[in-house]
Amino acid sequence: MPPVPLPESARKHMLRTMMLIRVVENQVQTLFSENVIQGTTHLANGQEAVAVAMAAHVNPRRGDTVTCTYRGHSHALALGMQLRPFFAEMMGRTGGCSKGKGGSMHLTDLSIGLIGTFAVVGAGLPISVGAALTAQIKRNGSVHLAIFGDGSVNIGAWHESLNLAAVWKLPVIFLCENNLYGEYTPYLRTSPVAHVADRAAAYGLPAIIVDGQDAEALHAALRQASEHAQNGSGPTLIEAKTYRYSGHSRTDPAAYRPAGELEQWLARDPIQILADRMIADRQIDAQEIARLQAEVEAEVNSAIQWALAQPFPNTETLYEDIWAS
Amino acid sequence: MPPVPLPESARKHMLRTMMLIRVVENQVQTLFSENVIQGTTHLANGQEAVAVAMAAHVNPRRGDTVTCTYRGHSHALALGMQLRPFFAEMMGRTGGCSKGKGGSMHLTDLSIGLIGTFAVVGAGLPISVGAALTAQIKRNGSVHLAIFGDGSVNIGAWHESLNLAAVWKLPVIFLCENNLYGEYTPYLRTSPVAHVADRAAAYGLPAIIVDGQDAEALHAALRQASEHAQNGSGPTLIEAKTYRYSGHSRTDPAAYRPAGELEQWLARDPIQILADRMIADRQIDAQEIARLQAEVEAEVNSAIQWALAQPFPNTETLYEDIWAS
Amino acid sequence: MTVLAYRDAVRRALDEEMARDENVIFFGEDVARAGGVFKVTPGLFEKYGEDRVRDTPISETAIIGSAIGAAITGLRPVIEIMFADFAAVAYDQIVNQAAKMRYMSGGQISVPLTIRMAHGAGMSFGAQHSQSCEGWFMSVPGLKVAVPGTPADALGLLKTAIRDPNPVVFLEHKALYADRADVPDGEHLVPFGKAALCRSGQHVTIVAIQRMVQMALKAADLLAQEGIECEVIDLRTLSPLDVETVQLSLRKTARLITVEESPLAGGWGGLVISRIMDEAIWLLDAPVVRVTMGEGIIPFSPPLERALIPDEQRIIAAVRQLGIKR
Amino acid sequence: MTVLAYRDAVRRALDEEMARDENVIFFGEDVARAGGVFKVTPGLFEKYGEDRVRDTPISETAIIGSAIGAAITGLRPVIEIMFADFAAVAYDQIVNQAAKMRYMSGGQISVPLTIRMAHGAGMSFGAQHSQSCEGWFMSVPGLKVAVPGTPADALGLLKTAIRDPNPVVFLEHKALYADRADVPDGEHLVPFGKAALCRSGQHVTIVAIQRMVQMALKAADLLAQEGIECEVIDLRTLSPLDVETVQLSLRKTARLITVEESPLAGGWGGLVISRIMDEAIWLLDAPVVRVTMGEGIIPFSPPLERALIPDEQRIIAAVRQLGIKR
Ligand SMILES: Cc1ncc(C[n+]2csc(CCOP(=O)(O)OP(=O)(O)O)c2C)c(N)n1
Ligand SMILES: Cc1ncc(C[n+]2csc(CCOP(=O)(O)OP(=O)(O)O)c2C)c(N)n1
Ligand SMILES: [Mg+2]
Ligand SMILES: [Mg+2]
Repeated sequence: MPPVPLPESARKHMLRTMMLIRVVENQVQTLFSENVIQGTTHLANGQEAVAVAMAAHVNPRRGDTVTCTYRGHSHALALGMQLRPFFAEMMGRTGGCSKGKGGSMHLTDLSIGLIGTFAVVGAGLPISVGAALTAQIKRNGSVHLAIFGDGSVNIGAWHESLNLAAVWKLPVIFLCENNLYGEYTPYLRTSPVAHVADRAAAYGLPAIIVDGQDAEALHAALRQASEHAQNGSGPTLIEAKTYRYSGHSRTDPAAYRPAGELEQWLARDPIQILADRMIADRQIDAQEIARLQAEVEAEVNSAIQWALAQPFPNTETLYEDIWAS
Repeated sequence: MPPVPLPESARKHMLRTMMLIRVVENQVQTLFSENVIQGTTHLANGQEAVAVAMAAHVNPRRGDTVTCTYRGHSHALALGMQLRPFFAEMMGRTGGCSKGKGGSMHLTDLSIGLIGTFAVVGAGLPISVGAALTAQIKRNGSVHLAIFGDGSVNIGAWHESLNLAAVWKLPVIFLCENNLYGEYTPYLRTSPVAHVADRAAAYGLPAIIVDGQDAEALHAALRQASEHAQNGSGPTLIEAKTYRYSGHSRTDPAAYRPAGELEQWLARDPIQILADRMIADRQIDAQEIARLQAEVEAEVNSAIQWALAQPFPNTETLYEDIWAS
Repeated sequence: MTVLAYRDAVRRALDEEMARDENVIFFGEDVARAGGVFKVTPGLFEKYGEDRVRDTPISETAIIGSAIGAAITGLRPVIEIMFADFAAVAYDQIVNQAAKMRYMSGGQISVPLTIRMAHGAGMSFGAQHSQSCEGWFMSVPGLKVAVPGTPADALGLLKTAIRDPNPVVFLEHKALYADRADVPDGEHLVPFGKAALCRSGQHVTIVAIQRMVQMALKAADLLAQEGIECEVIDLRTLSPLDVETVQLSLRKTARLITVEESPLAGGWGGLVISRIMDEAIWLLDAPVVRVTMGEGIIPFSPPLERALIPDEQRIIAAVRQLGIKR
Repeated sequence: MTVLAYRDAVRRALDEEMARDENVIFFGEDVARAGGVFKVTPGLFEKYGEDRVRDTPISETAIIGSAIGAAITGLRPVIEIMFADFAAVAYDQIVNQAAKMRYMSGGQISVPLTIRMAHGAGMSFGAQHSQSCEGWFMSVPGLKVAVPGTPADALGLLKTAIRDPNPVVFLEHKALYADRADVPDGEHLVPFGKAALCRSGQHVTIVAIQRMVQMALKAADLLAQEGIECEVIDLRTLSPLDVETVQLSLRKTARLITVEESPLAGGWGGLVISRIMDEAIWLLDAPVVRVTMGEGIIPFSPPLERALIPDEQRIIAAVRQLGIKR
């Protein structure tokens, strides 16, 4: 799917959001190494384009929803999660989007349509299928996104979800971030077919393979899938070819990557690709980019400072939020 | 896949075994209605050709194994399970192949390669994949069969099994008995694709669609799959189009079937098809068929009488066979 | 009062709640057009249509997961897992997702979901279609677990389950489907966490659920002939668990027997004992006896199965062990 | 004696058994070339080759199921499920298939399978990566469950597990991987069903496993300063369960505390109490106290997680509850 040029304002929003995500992920890494963020984290730097293109198609007021994976900071931020609750959650502090009970792997913000970032591989997919079932029954025109990695394709939940959504023709988009690895294992060692998209035919579904570093190509692919869903034609499987610059999680040095691979991908950086296009179209210049960069850095730093000032949750909250009443 | 004529002796063995299975299934139905067999049963009458063609490719001395479903009487008998332990097991009596602990849904006879008839949909598939893993590691040239229904294709275990077997190129054959229904629900209501075989490409696997009422066509398909497995090329997905004459289980009257459907299939009876071919080739005549029929009926009746004479297991055996030592 | 079969009480609950609230939907394998393998739900498809009553592929993970997603986004799904044993293929969606999503989201998410499942032994269905699976679920905070033993409770508890804003595992005992008994006319809701006193007696408290309540009542009848009076309690829900009713009874009887249709290590008796421990240690005149299948696996063979699952004779034997003096 | 980290003790067990028996194979997600996410198994792939040490797709059902199939046909597979919580996506293969196949086949089938899983809390991994899952498995007849708490036990129990002809769920506590302690040189096998007496004392018996043993020992140290002597027992395996050692201890102390890293309803304490009941009822001077997380779900927030999981302070508080007179 080739890129379709978007209006300047949309481009600028996407560019800025990608820059923001990049800054956040770098800060998360730092905070993790300083033990300010504990547990584990999975960074999405390199994959920012998928998140911003996706978010452009999500309208929570219409009822749209998203599920994604533990590698979900990018999606949460692109959807509009505020930086303060984001960082407070990462640190397990009061003011976190989930009151510190979720952490990096479990971000939820229903106000932006984010049902959750799922830590069990494949677990989010059937839940998105169910959200799409609500849409079909309520006829509210909403569209639902299930985002997952290339490695997740091999889990039973993936198969059952695509099948059920196809049989019921539900308004859901299955969006794969194929970043070539599931943890430390390359995609082709666990898949018998070259592309995740090769599996769509098993469910009679249309598939789109798209450059995951090109926000405008992604945007076009998602538009097509979104229209397909909305006109009652059911799901689409989109495979975005992308790359994570960091290791799988925490301190993984990604020693399993062949020499030169990272550099190849860095040469196709999603922020750079969109920025270059905007520069060519005279919509932005180096100065403005520097200004934006400074702006997002300041925003991020201020949010981190805010989060650091939040107390840890009172232990009286320990048994709250288990039961609804 | 077209039928390939087999030698007379092979044909005769298949014909006789199909007749035996038919007689057994009818008797099981009777015994069930008389409460001699309790619990539940799933008959395979109409599907006999799949069982006999399959069994022709299984050599337990080489280490070949089979897993199938609760609709497994046909497979057990085709593989050579003796009638006495078969009926005793159906009745939950001493002398049953599994000492009465398994019953109709759980037949096992390792001496004939039958690991089990699995009552949880899809559960047998990964187990066959594991048997094929042993074959690959021990390099013993054995081939392993996983048999399942059209409805089972939608369960996660199915997907994971085909995928793993494809990635590891294991010597396993995935054999689908597509009898048009999963319980009371027609295949197309739960599948987005016309054929189960349409799903093989998702795993880069070869697929064969074959007439499930024609034992010789099935035999040819299985030979091809078996050779494919043995030369290290990995799994094949075979879809046998077949039909169960009875309802799903027990007392199901199969009211969900469109009028005339059963009759259409009865007109393509697998026993008749092979018998007709043998008659045309002057390998058998009506008299010999009648003799065979009488012979298998006598065998079956005698086995039933034997089984009826077996005592129920002593309750002292209740806690035996849980732990190996 | 109307006499209703247990299966029909389940259907009535579903019917009433679907009529009351258009957000209630129902799906599962063969439940719509065919009315379910246990014939619990005929007529609902015809009455409420294809949008709200659906047949699904054989995909327990997708069934449960999609019901969670529908619940989060505003519907009140009821789903059927044909045999509770099959929940094992989708255990993650129940115990890791449905049960924990509210907590992990800091209270943002509600999962008003009812998962109906048939469980229990006594039908010669063998090891994988006969288990009593309450232990798989009651051990998980975030799930409620209802275990109706009578048609009236099936009706009243299922209606309560459907209205509950939390995920409820609703375990129907398959050997009770044909049981017929009085059911109140009109709206009938049974609250969660309230055990039922099925029989009063002063010598021993017998706590049970579902089919084991019937066994306990049979045993009580027989023991009454020799002057031993059993108090029989039906817990009705296991999460929440009504400890108070058990404790109250123990203050009178000072002796406790639990009757469970599951392995010793998997049953709810260990939890009951743990919860009453503080007081019981001073109250009890005899060790608590748990009548269970021990370390058994359910055999197909009908006489073997009968020998494994507790019955009135084994309960009577347990009572005799207590050395009750009349 | 050699000082070894818990993770290295696990690897040594695997290495020794793979060297001893060519039928032992090992596979799981990222375990071969990368040596596992907890870095337990580096070097095995290089030593034993691609046939016997394999990376798999993310397919827990296929991993466990294929291991069962391999076990039935003559191999002795050891597999890794990265986090025990994920076993929930493949629970059927463990509890319905592996555990029951021998019984359902009337003893024809053996499943000599070892399922290694990392479980337990304390690493801020949140609700779905921190559970103590022993209850999911020990409740199921047909499965053995080992819960090593020290490097020596990790070595000795894993070797025993691999040689056992039955399916064994081998739960490694992820917070112990870096713990270092003495491990015997040479062949070291620890039998199943034999608890370890970690500390002797006459005032109270504290039964625990894994990280909770460490907490119990810390509590015992502190209490000893005020003259309260705790007997600390590490169960080491939950199925089989060494009831005798607990009972023997109770005859001395007459007081019992269990320390469990799981919800009250999901822990092993209820089973321990049930099994000792007959004798204990006459022995005990105080109610059994189960120190658990109650009805909690494990939060991410590190201080909240620490507050939920039992520690020495909560154990000390439980001991004080017993009213021990020195
Ligand atoms: C059911 C399950 N199995 C295993 C894991 C451990 N795990 C976490 S992430 C991951 C790799 C996923 O790879 P992919 O889907 O490609 O996503 P990516 O991390 O590359 O974004 C694995 C195996 C898990 N979380 N859930
Ligand atoms: C996991 C699971 N879900 C549901 C069932 C109940 N069930 C038994 S047979 C069956 C239909 C299977 O259909 P198919 O695979 O086509 O096999 P057939 O019976 O037609 O031979 C179902 C749903 C089951 N046994 N296991
Ligand atoms: Mg990936
Ligand atoms: Mg079928």
